[in-house]
Amino acid sequence: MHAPPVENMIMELQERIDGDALVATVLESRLDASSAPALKKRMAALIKDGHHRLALDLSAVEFIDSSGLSAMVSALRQLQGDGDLVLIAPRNTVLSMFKLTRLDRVFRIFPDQTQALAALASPISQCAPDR
Amino acid sequence: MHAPPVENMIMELQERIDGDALVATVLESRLDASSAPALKKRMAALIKDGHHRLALDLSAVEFIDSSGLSAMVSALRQLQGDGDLVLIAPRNTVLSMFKLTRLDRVFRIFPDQTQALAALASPISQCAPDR
Amino acid sequence: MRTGSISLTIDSEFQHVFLVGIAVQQICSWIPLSDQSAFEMEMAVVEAVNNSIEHACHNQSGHPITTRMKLSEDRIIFVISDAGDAVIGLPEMPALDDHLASPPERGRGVQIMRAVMDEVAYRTDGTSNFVTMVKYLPIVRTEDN
Amino acid sequence: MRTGSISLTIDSEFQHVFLVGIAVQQICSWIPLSDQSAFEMEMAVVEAVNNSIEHACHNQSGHPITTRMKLSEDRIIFVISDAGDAVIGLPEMPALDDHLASPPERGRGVQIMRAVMDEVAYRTDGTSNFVTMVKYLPIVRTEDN
Ligand SMILES: Nc1ncnc2c1ncn2[C@@H]1O[C@H](COP(=O)(O)OP(=O)(O)O)[C@@H](O)[C@H]1O
Ligand SMILES: Nc1ncnc2c1ncn2[C@@H]1O[C@H](COP(=O)(O)OP(=O)(O)O)[C@@H](O)[C@H]1O
Repeated sequence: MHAPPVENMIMELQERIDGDALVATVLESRLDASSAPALKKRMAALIKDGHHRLALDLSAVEFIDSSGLSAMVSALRQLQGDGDLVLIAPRNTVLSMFKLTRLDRVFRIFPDQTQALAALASPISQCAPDR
Repeated sequence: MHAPPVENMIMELQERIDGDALVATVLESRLDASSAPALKKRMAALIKDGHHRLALDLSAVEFIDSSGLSAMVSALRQLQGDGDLVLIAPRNTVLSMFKLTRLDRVFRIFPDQTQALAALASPISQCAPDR
Repeated sequence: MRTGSISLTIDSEFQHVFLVGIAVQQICSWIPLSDQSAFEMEMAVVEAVNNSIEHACHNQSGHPITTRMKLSEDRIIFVISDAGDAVIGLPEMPALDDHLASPPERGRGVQIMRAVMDEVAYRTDGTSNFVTMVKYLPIVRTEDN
Repeated sequence: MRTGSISLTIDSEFQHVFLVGIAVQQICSWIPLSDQSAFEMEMAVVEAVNNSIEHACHNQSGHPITTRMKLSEDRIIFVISDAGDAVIGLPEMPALDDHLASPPERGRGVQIMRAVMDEVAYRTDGTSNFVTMVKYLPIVRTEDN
């Protein structure tokens, strides 16, 4: 069900199943045009494999560009409302780019994995939580 | 007796008289080929004006190159053994360049202004303290 | 503060862009700009360089992309240049709140550049294309003696 | 680790050299090198660039000095180039303990370069002169799965 480990190495993503949900931690410090395509591809494979409740831990990400943002939007679009992709613990600088592009209104963003998993476990609502 | 203040501004040196000694604190974070000539010139003027017991506080210096080292050697040479120039609180990286060039055996280096002033107050010996 | 200029040149491949980003970010931090502002400068420059690679050089390697960075007392000027295909101009700032229901996958680069910079302009001289971005600095007066 | 190349070009004036230094230091820190090693790389590059300005360009502005930096898995290669006057070679490592009684004012730049780098070489092709400095990196193996 999982893609070969080499995929993971290229983008340095750590994956963990928790009940219904999959938590993926980005270990790469830069989500940019050279690393984002691998993230996008991996997320697409995971969703295709039936993982529809996803949490992406961004705590290690120091830099993101629009192709990094784009990889996440791509995954969300692929879900077509059937499931959710939530984000965990972006740094303030990274979070500021979600705000600037209004993507903070598109993604639900949580301070830690526990809260993200709780939100994914409850029936998915279309409205974002207070931020 | 002092050079015009504009000199100080260019190289960002803060000067303070303490008894017989003059403590000059380098406020510039880089002692390199673009800032060292001003330091060298100012030290030369101070020595010419009769300041022969000098302490240079390097605690704010983050980067030094060989022209920075050269400015200090120049001052020491100008003293010709009549007086001393001691150094205060270089960072580890900066200190490592004194060691690499063996200038740690040429200059007496102290962790703080108090110890530097005490050393300058006592009769000047030719041997460096234990480091 | 110190003034000066530097040009950062990479080949037109995404793998090199992080080196420009890191250099820009650290030079901005040194000025000093805040972490947030230095991050924003890095973002804008990385977006502009990515666009040169993608839209002017069509993801073909072998073309130099230069980021010229000029620090003066009151501003930082970045000029990103390539010798690739020219366009008439960059898109204007989009209406940010459109598409919240179905966000587009792309098209956020120029938006970020325009949001974090004080000026963004595009021009071409027939040979090279230039994206000029300017960030104004707060003027810090040193105490009068 | 990421690999890549960047060229850092300044005009032949001391006022711009700090921009090269800051960029080199931060890229080295990012690799990551230790603070001490990143400082040493910055020192060596700054010394080499200063020497190009002073000895090859005779302190005349208007000549580009380029520092090419190439990161690969096992080394960093720095090539500092100028189109100024050539010499036959750089001085060898001096005997460090000479002159302690009466230390010379100058002549520590090449000594620092040779001390902190694993390789230092000088060559000229008649048009440009190149100082190549190489730092070996400890090879970090990622865990085998
Ligand atoms: N340097 C450039 N050269 C040519 N076209 C550009 C350049 N920068 C931007 N563009 C044009 O502007 C559009 C918007 O760019 P951007 O906001 O970065 O989004 P994206 O690159 O995702 O399309 C691009 O699709 C392209 O048509
Ligand atoms: N890039 C260069 N081009 C020409 N000569 C050089 C270059 N680098 C060094 N040299 C020569 O090597 C000598 C030693 O250089 P260095 O150790 O940096 O000390 P300094 O620059 O203080 O003399 C210089 O005086 C110069 O003659």
